[in-house]
Amino acid sequence: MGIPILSLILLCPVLATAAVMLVPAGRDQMVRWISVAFSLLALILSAIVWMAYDQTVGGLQFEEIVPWVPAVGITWHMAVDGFGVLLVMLNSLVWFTGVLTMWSLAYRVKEYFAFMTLLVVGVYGVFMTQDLFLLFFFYEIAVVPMYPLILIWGSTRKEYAAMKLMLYLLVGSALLFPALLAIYHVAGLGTFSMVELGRHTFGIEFQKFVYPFVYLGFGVLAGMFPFHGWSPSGHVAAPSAVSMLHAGVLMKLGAFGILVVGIRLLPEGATYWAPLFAVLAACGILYGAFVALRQTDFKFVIGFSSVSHMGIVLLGLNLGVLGVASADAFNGAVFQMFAHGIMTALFFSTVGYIYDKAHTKTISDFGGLGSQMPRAVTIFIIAGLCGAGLPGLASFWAELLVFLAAMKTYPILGAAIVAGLVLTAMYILRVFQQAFFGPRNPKWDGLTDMVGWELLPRAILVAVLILFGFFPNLILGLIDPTTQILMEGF
Amino acid sequence: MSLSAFLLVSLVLFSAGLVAIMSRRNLVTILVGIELMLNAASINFMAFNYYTAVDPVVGQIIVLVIIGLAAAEVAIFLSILMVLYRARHDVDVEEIREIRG
Amino acid sequence: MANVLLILPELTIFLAAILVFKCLILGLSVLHVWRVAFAGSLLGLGACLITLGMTGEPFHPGIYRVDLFSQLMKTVIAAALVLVLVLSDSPPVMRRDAWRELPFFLLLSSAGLMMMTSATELITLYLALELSAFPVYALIVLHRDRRMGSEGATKYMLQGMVASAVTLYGMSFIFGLSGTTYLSEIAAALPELGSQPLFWVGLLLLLAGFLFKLALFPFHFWAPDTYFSSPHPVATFIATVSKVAAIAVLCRMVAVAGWNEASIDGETLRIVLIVLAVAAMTLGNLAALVQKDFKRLLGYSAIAHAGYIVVALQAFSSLGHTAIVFYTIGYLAMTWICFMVACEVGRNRDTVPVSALAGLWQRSPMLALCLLIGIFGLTGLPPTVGFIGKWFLFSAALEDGQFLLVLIAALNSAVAVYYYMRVLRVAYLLEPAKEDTGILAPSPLVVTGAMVACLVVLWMGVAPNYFWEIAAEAIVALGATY
Amino acid sequence: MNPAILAIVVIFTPLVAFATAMLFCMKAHRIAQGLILGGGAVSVVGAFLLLLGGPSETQSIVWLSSGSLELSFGFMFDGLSLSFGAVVALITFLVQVYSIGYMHHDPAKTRYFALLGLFGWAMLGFVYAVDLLQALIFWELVGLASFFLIGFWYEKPSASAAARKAFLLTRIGDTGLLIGILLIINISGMAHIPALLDAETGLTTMVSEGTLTLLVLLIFMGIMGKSAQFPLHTWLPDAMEGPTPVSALLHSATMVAAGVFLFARLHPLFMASETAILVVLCIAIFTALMSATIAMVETDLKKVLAYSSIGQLAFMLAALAAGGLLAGILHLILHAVFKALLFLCAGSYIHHFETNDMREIGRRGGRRMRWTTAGLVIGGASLAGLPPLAGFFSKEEVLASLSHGGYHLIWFLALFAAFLTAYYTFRMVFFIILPDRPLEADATVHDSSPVILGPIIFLTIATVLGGLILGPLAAILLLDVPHHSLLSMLPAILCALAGVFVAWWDFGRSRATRRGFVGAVPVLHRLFSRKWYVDDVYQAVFARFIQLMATVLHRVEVDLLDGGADRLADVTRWTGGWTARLQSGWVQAYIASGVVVVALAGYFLGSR
Amino acid sequence: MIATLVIAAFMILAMAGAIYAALVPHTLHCIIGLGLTLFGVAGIYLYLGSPFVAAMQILIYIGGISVAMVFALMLSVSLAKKMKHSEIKVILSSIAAILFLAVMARLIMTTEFPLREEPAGAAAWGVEQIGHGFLTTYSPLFIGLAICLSVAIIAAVLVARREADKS
Repeated sequence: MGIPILSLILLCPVLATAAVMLVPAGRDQMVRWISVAFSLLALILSAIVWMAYDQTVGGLQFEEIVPWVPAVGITWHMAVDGFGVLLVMLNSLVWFTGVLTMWSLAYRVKEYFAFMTLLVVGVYGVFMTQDLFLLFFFYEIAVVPMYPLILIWGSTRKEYAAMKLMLYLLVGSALLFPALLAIYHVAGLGTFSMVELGRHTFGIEFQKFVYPFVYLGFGVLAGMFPFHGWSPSGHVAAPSAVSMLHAGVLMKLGAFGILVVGIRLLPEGATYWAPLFAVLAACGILYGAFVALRQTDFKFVIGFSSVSHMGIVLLGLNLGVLGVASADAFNGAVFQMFAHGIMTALFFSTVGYIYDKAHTKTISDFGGLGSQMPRAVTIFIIAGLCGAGLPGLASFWAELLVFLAAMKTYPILGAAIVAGLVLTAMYILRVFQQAFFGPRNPKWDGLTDMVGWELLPRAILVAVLILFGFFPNLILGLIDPTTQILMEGF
Repeated sequence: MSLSAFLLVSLVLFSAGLVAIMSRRNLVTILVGIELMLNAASINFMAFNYYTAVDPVVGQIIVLVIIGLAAAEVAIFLSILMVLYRARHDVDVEEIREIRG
Repeated sequence: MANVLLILPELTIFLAAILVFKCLILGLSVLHVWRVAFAGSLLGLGACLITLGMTGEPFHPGIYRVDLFSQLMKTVIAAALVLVLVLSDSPPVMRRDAWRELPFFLLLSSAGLMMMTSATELITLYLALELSAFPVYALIVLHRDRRMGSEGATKYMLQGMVASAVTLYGMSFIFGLSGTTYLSEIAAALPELGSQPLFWVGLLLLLAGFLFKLALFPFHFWAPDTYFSSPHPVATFIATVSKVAAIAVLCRMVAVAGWNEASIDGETLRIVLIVLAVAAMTLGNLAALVQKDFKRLLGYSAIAHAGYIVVALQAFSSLGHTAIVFYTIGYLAMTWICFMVACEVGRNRDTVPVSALAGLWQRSPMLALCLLIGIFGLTGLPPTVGFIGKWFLFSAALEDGQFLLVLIAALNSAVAVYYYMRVLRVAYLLEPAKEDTGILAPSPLVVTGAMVACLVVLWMGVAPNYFWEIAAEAIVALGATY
Repeated sequence: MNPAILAIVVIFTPLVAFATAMLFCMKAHRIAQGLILGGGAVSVVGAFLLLLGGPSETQSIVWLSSGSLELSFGFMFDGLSLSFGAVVALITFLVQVYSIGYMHHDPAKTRYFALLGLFGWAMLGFVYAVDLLQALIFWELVGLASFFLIGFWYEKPSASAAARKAFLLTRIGDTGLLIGILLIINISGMAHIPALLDAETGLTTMVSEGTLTLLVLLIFMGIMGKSAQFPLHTWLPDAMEGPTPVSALLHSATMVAAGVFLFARLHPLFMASETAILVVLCIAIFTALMSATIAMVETDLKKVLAYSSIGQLAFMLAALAAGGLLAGILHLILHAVFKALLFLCAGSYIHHFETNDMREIGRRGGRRMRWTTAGLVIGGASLAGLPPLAGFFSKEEVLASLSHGGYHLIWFLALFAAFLTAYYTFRMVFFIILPDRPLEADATVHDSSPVILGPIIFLTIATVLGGLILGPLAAILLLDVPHHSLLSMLPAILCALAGVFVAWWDFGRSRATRRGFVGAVPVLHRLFSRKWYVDDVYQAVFARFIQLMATVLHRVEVDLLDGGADRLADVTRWTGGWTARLQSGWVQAYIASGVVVVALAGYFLGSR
Repeated sequence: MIATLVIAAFMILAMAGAIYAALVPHTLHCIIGLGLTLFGVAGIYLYLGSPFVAAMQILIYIGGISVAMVFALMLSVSLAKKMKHSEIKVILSSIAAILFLAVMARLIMTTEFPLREEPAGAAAWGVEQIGHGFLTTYSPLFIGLAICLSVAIIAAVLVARREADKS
């Protein structure tokens, strides 16, 4: 493809940030329209990339190579394989719907959209780049704006949550920092390009030593089990669109990092450590579900459900590495990344709507909301059921593939996790029953249901969930060839 | 007299200077300590100049420069001492502990 | 004639100083004095840029070397001087009658620092060190709060003089062992000298003076107190300009030991440097967690950054030195931005507590944005030079397998996030305190200076290639001296 | 017309109707109603056309390909799916017609009809599924539809609690089914049902006896959940909270029968493992007896019918397990017909008298509603298994298959269960037609509107003529028609008549005690009326265990993980405080520490 | 023989003076101690063959610097006042100093320096050599020293003058 479409997609949020900064103070509406315009443009471009991606060939396409700091070997190497296309599309979708969700924001709008778009730049960068340094560069750009966003526009215990999130993520990237440098230096190729590094086989001992740093570094952001403390409190405190981007896309950054750096560059290390991390991920799934049962705040429930679902992604990655059923595991993990991204974005978008109207997130305050806000409730129910892994919605296929691989590799562990599905259903239904069903609560009579344009973002996300729920091969066709290539290592 | 004797003398002088700086209460006596350390260095330079230097003039020039700089140092030190005294009416090192933490 | 051209930068600065002194004597107005000084510093910057490409030995060969490395460092010093002068236009925090003396002393000290960068003979180095220190001692005293000014100056001076005495003592041993004071001859005599432990102790004592200026571990105690007690422009000067010169000299000293391909087993000195660097980082970051005063916090962060720089220094490799030169340029810009915000916010305050920054986003969005870029830079977050600078610094250390050291450094910079982000929290979240809700309108000159600095920080962060090339060439030139 | 296209039309018209109704005509009730009914009619016609078209080979396309795995989506057109598909479509349509009357004055009518459409799509999709996974998908969608329909009046807390309980319990069953299917896919690499069932290359040849039993029992776990067998049956009685047409359609005729249908579909697999058959038989017969005993003491009309459904499902499973494929399927179809009839009659009563209590209905002149009462009596008689009606034929087949299979003890217990069935059915009938207090003379009781009565009458006729379909069904299922001598039928008939007599003795007679013979043994009476304490056990054991685990892990989260991180942060800040205190402001201390460190460094440098 | 005796005397004088200056509680006595040390050092320079430097030492150090210190002392505090001399500080600082002394002494003893065959001739020590050195090879040093001294003087004057106004 002649024109550098990937850089164009990356340019959209950059230009959006610049344009938003230049808008004179007070012109909030203009800021919103700029952001929507650029996010729509990015969405269209990502759709073009999806269409133009040659699924029969698989592998890296739309490659752009520009030397950046040649002396040290950093190149602006943008390329996208099956996973990249899918996740770029996820990011565009969540960004577009995120902007629409925050349409009614009135407090310091200019700075808000500037920071949010900066976050999107980081995410696009990570999914597209094939250069180890630029991966880490964009990885941190994606993490940086979280602090001001939660700090200024957050809600419950925002300062504590913002600081905890920032410290967790940056300690994570501190673990990652020496590992990436070590990979660069030990390979000795004098270049950061992951394509060459991928071809170079590292020593077994080195891989075993460095892989945990890479896994833990990225895993913290992916909300892996013992280090997930930041994500629920981060979700609760963040404004809805930020938690959409945060849970919907940012956590996928961590998993994508593990996949691209950990598994692709250090296969033996990954195989050596996989059993331990697989068990941890499995604990994460059950742990997230159990703790979600006890939560009294909407966003906490969703936060812990994200931990639980990200556990499925990490489990998929680790099982894939073990090589017993790696095709299903990798496919399932990446599919789950996409499906969970859309689902959580839908969750937070709806809860954000309810919070904006009712100004409380504790589930027990509500009751019989179904009668006041039928549309919002229906959308929340769809998102909830998708979380519970109901067929006809995207998450079912992802979880099915991962469970398939789990059953083949560790049958007992697999059975326990599938049993975990009941727990997921339990905490989702508990939320429905306490908040939506039950007698009509006169206190909430004043609430208005979703109007036309408020319905648009949620409707898009629901449509996507149902589309890929009914036609899974649309995604699997895209990511399967890339999985085949990835599988050669195991 | 062997070279190491001179070096030892300068070392003793240097250590005495250190003790003066670290233990005295009056800032002027601390200046004395600094002067002792500078003299120790000068002895070193003269001794090496005499025993090992390729071109003996170097050491003398160095010592002269050191003496000059020491004088400059004393000048600036004492002027600041005056300001300190005018502000605090004492020149005790124990007193100047307000800036800390 | 060629010789004059070679030392044009120092000459211009000295002439400017003399001119300023004449205006001082004639009793001209503060603005006039400041304008002459500012013009002088701009001329000095121009001179540096002119002589950037030249190499040569203006005086007796071996004493004073002018090459791309020294000229690059002089340019950085001149630029920093211009930026500091931008802030020192009659600062209320200093005594009224001292306003005219501030530019004079700044010019003198910068001239001394410039001499330090190209001095390749031990005693010239010592003389330049002393020359650059005296004006700074004088400046700190001129604080409007005499008690604080005098105490701060005395303590800084005391530690400075002890450090330079120790340096002199170290020089004497190196002179004794090698018989000469010329660095080039010492480098030539290095192979046999290396076996003598006294040489390495001498070198360590020699480095003491410059590690003091850099504020590395055992000699770091002055930094927080001096940053806190000295007037804001002077603190900016100490934090930026004198640090750059210290780094330049350290690079030259370590280059004496030669890069790892030719060097003898400098292993022991490297271990000492590593220990000092780790101590500096950890101590700097931990102590900064509880700081209430913004300048004192920046002092502790300066100690931490000294640790990061020495992590690259101990690698004894050309990549390490290039990374240090690159990082110095970035570090200068970032620190200046933070101090500029401190100067503007604390214009008529003796000290700048972090709470004074409250509600900065309301009082002046431009300053708030600059603070954001500066703080992100110091923390080492991506769009800024801090990130890529740290990447190269630690990459040098990791080149020869110091994985644990880089891990400690990375974890340290993660801990540092806490106190940096608390500053942003105050600036961006809180409402301004009751008494200082006035809109802060920095002078157009300061705004342009800030814009230039922010541009440099972001440009180096995003497209570092241009700067990296210059730094690499400078290091090649540095290597050529021995 | 190609059966595949016809099948797509049959299955997806209700979905289209559901989507359009939900999205576009939430307010326009009439249009929504019309849409759904139209969808129902089309699927009925399509289903019967398919039925008449006769069995044809399966058609499927690859739906999901991940690595070596190929999952397909398509339709099976063998006798089983065609016949049951037609019955499901027919009953769904009848209930939709019935609901027009029943839900006439309910404000959320559109949502109700849309959900019925959704259910229709899911159920038909399941019936014709060719791939195990496709079956699982529609299986769970049926569960979803039942969740929404049970909890239709979500403002009633008990309704939403019942919906949640139903979904969770079926979900537990589904987990077993999902694990079973996953294992099958892993072992055989495919989920295509005909390929799995193939005698030579099917699953039975690939796997040892032990694993096959495990797989089959896991699948049976799903069946237990959906068809409300013993351990997972407690949700069905609570599901009566939903509107009565829903109970008629889902919780008696079609949805709960899905488990039995799956059993019939994978019949060869079940037959291949002895232990599995024994387990199924024991569970089935125990469920039958237990549900019958509870039904005997139940006073709520719908609850009685619910427990009787559990019992009859147990009968079908027992028949299938004993090898009587035809008996199971016949009973499945006929039971769907007369149980739907009974529920619709119950609905008609409840619609009119606004109460579920049988005695109350009887006292307030239930019998004056001519057609409903007639339907009730005939339905009851068929349920009890009295000769000329459909129930007799299918029950006879079930009992015959049990005895042919050689399970004489199970056969005997089944006979006793049949006796109890007859007893509680006619207890219900006598409660309604022979109330203890004479009716008020002027009670203005008139029968329901024709739109409600129409389906009742149709089903009554179907119940009467039900027995005739034995021949054609056997033909379509490619099985031979079994001939039973009159002698072998005798014990079943006697038990049924005995049941009726004892019921008349306890409840029909003017001097009847109306407490049932079980009343004599208070311990048993309390056991049955407390539903064998199963619910309480679940609540005490499982629910409390889950809550306990949740609380423990919540504490772990708050104190250990989260708290741990905060402790770590405090410790760092505390050490920071102390390091700051190092900066004592005392110049001499600074210089001293500088000297000491340099001295130590010097010593270290000197010693190497 | 006499020469070694004389140099030994000067060395002892220097060391004794230094230690006396470091430890004596009275401030004025400390400066006197410094004076003695400076005199001793001048003697050592003489022995080490450079009379000019010895003269300069006596002239500048004893004449200039010590006298300046006495003036500073008179200006700042009454001569007689004896500062309380805390024992702990002396002990601690002497421990640190002795530690440093021991380390350096061990190093000095163990290294053998590249000694020249025979000390340079008297001619090499004349004043014109120093002058020649200053003006040719070490010219930047000479210029630098001049600048440094002038800066110090200017700074001292500007800092220490009476404030014009009470701002």
